[in-house]
Amino acid sequence: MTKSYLTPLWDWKAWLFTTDHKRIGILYALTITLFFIVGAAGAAIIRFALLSSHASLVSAELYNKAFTAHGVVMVWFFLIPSIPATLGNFLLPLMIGADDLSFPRLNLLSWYLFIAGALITLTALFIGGVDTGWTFYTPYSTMFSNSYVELAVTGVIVAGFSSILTGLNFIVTTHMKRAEGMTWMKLPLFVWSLYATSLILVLATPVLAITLFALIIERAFHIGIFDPSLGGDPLLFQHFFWFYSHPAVYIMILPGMGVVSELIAAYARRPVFGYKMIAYSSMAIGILGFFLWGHHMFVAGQSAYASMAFSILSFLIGIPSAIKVFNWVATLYKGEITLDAPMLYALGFVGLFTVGGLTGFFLAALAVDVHLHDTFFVIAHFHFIMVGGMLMAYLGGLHFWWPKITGRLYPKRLARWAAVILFVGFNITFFPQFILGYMGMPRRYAEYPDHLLWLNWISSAGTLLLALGYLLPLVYLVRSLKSGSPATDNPWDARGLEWQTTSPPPKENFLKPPVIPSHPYPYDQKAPS
Amino acid sequence: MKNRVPAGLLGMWVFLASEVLFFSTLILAFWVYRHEWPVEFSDGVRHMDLIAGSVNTAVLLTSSWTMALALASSPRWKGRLLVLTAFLGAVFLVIKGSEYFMHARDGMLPPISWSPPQSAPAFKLFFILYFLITGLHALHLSIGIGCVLWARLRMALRREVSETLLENLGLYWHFVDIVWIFLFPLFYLIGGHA
Amino acid sequence: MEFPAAISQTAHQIDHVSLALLGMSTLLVVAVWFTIVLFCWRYYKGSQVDRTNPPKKARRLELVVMGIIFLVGFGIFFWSARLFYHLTLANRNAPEIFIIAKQWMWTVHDPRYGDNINRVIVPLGQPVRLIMTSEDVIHSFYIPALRIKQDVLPGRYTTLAFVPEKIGQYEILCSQYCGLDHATMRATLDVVSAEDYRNRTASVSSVHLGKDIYIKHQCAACHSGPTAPPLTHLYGQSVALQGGKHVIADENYIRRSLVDPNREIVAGYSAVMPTFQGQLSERELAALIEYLKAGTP
Amino acid sequence: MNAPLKRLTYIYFALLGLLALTVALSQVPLGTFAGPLALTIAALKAILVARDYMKLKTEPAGLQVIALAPLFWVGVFIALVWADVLMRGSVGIPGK
Repeated sequence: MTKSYLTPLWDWKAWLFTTDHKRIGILYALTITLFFIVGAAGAAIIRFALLSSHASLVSAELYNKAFTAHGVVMVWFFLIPSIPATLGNFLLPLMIGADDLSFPRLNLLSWYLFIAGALITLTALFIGGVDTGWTFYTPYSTMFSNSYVELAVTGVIVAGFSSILTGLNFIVTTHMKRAEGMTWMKLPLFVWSLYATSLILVLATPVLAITLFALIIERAFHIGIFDPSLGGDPLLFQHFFWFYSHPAVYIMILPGMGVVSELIAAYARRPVFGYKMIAYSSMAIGILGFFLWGHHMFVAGQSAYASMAFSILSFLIGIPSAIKVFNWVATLYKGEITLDAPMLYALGFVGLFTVGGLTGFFLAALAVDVHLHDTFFVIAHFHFIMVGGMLMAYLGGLHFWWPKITGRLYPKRLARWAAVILFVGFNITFFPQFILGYMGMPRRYAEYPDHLLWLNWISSAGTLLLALGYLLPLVYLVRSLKSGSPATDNPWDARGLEWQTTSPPPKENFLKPPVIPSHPYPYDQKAPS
Repeated sequence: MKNRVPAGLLGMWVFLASEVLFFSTLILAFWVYRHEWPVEFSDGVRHMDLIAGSVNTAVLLTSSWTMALALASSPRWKGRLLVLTAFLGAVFLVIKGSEYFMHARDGMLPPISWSPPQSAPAFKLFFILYFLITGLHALHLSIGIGCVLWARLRMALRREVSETLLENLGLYWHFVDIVWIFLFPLFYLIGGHA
Repeated sequence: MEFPAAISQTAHQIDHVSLALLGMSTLLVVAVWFTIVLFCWRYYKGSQVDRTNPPKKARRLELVVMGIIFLVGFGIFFWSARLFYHLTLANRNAPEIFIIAKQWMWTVHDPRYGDNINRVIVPLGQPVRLIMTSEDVIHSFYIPALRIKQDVLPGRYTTLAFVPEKIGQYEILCSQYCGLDHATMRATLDVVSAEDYRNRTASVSSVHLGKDIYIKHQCAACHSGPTAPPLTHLYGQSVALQGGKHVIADENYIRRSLVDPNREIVAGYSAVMPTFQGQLSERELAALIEYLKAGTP
Repeated sequence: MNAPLKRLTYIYFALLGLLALTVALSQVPLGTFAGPLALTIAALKAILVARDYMKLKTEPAGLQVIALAPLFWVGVFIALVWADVLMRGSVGIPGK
């Protein structure tokens, strides 16, 4: 038997100084799980606080700090690195038949930068917290907040450099390290989506970094870059912030779309329907996603004409998204479907993403957004994309590739139950928030009008089920490491190159060169033996 | 492309793409504010030392030339031209530093020394952006100088210095030059004429 | 639990767009979910169905579906954009009420009827325009019953215009996070009959206060002579600036001219006016603007 | 000096010439044209440096695309921010 990349397993030096993309992927997975728990704790405080309409359970101060912590940690230290840095790191070289990324040491540096950034920000959150919201709007964040804004923002900047380096690494790897015969039109759709994601990481993150740097300077020295009383323009901060943060939404969802394309093909046992359309639509989302940021500013005092331009551009992003949903559903047609946990997550993704995407139309529609902006409708909308979409895809992908990563099988029945529980819990938690928003409950409200109490209770109750949906996989996946039955090289009879090597793969990924199929997703052919 | 371009070179270009967005954001901010405060920003431009700025631009252009020459020369000249390039970079920093010093002396270095000839907030904004942007540019240049000298040192110690590494040094150096090519008219020329 | 009443034409219209969107979304969501369930059931592994010749692509069907979605989307864009434009432009000349936001309260200043805290009184069936600014951070003035909101920024005015059509008291919320007590920064919109509105006792008239400020700061010393442009009937006029540009003398222009006089210099004059930034409060600025709008100086 | 080195030197002279031109032009009252002109000259200089010193001219098309792609993003970034900044207040209503 060949030595897997996991040996030696318990040598900490072999982990902390590794340049193996698979080990780095695992490092990311462990750390973001930790940060997810921190972020979830923030969410728990929020939902607990909102059981009362008069801030009688949690003080307004703690509440403000809780939603800021929740946002900052979840966005920058969970969602952004989630799929790209874990599954992406692990799978990208395997999927294109390479031995590693183009720059393995840079990859390790990315992880250290990420950890450094996370530690800095978490320090800020734990020594006193930040109360600005994750958006850090000026002049509140620069001239008025008495919390640890500089420190938190510094961590975000450092983590941003990690993002840029990861994106750079992925782009170069996709260009340079494809195995002989692995042409662009044979790339798995997950690789396409990672490429589009990397484009955003490389081109949007520097804008955030410099904007937040300017924010630190303004705050530390009380000199106006964005403060209107000193000649600055707070709307410029918002433009710059959203030039990053809107595309960042696609950093979070695009890799999820890639994972789902893999899962649906594997469990419908069919080549992906409309492969090219899905690939191109990923690129279209990656590029077009940059040009809609202004829909976060319809009521911010932005020019009405600019708002109209941003509105129509926002409607346009619906087209590539709809193309994806259309092709995913069409892939099921005449397939041979099994509903294992990964497939349940994938279908859950498609269903919830559809809801999340369509409610995006409400917010892109100018006059309607004037009513819904900054209400819980927005919260519900992006949680349908981020949690219902991204997180579902992440869990689905984690289950699907679990045998490849760990060499163990997960308990199938339990996993199906967990997926269903997560789906139900998610809807109970977040669907009422659409109604809350339309009824006029603003976001970031520690107290709210009494007549909104019931819906908030339903939402808070849903989180219990949601939490169970997260805890179950955490428990049984960890248990499977010891007690799960050993996995074969290709337990799902899947077709990606990663399934041609051993489970878990050897350090150099492939001991003999993988067989490149004649077309992507050859589920209509037998797997090469 | 896969077989014609080394991975390192592609990596550098992707990195520079990121840098382009980085500096564009700053320049865009400066440009928007100069639109909103034309009077104060013109005033700011008039407080710049046009001669120092022009000489500095020439110095940096010369350094780009010597860098390009170094990459195209025989090994014997390569080392010397690299040192010359780094030296020109250092000259730029010295001139820039003396300009900073003059501004500090004249009370136009917010927030450390601020007793300006005119008190409008936007005038201060001009100088904040000036120090922020040129400071970040100088930081980039310093990193460039450090890397060039490091490569030269390795050559002197007869360690391996790959062709790609030198090419990348060149790309980075020229990029920093291009950034300055745009900063120069923004801070020293446009609006400076009364 | 009840939906907030819609108390204006535009509020109803916004509800209509939302309903159309809801209808379209429901249709599509049901279509997608139904198709997923149908396919999963019909093509479940082991079921005896025809699986021969599965199509690889369906460009034409895809184009048709995308085309429909695009057209419907564009229709909704157009509908909502028109409504937005109307919302923005309508009632541009309506009588104004100044709103000055501050952590965490709303000062309401009706030029004809004096000041209030956290209470905006407006007449039924008549257009009203709110001119808003903030003394500290960004706030947002949100009236769910009217389905409208607008961010309130420091350093400049933003506006919100509407015609309330139902008597009653309605909630006003701050919807842009503004610090500790953001959630309690609420006010009441009091829609009263036109008669009740007129019968309110006027406190100190704003024009009066503005005049006092005008005299106290000796504005006339320059503005009635050759050194500075005359201010009589300035409001609403097009002003020619140095450099050939023109601006409409709206509230923001007058405000800018007071706090930052060198920014836009009237053609034919030189930059000699001192700034009044920090010397006049937002309340005083509003009063001065009212005085200039009355057209007398 | 061999041909490639000569070419690099000609480019250098061209750059210095453009520098002299832009400094000279800044002393002439050109009004609103001063800004666009100075930036055009800067762009010309940047093109020369990128094309010859950074050797973009001889790189494969794929790399040229990647090298120039960010300019597209910058262009849209600038255009859309200006769409707001220039048009603010243009409907004659404060804040719209």
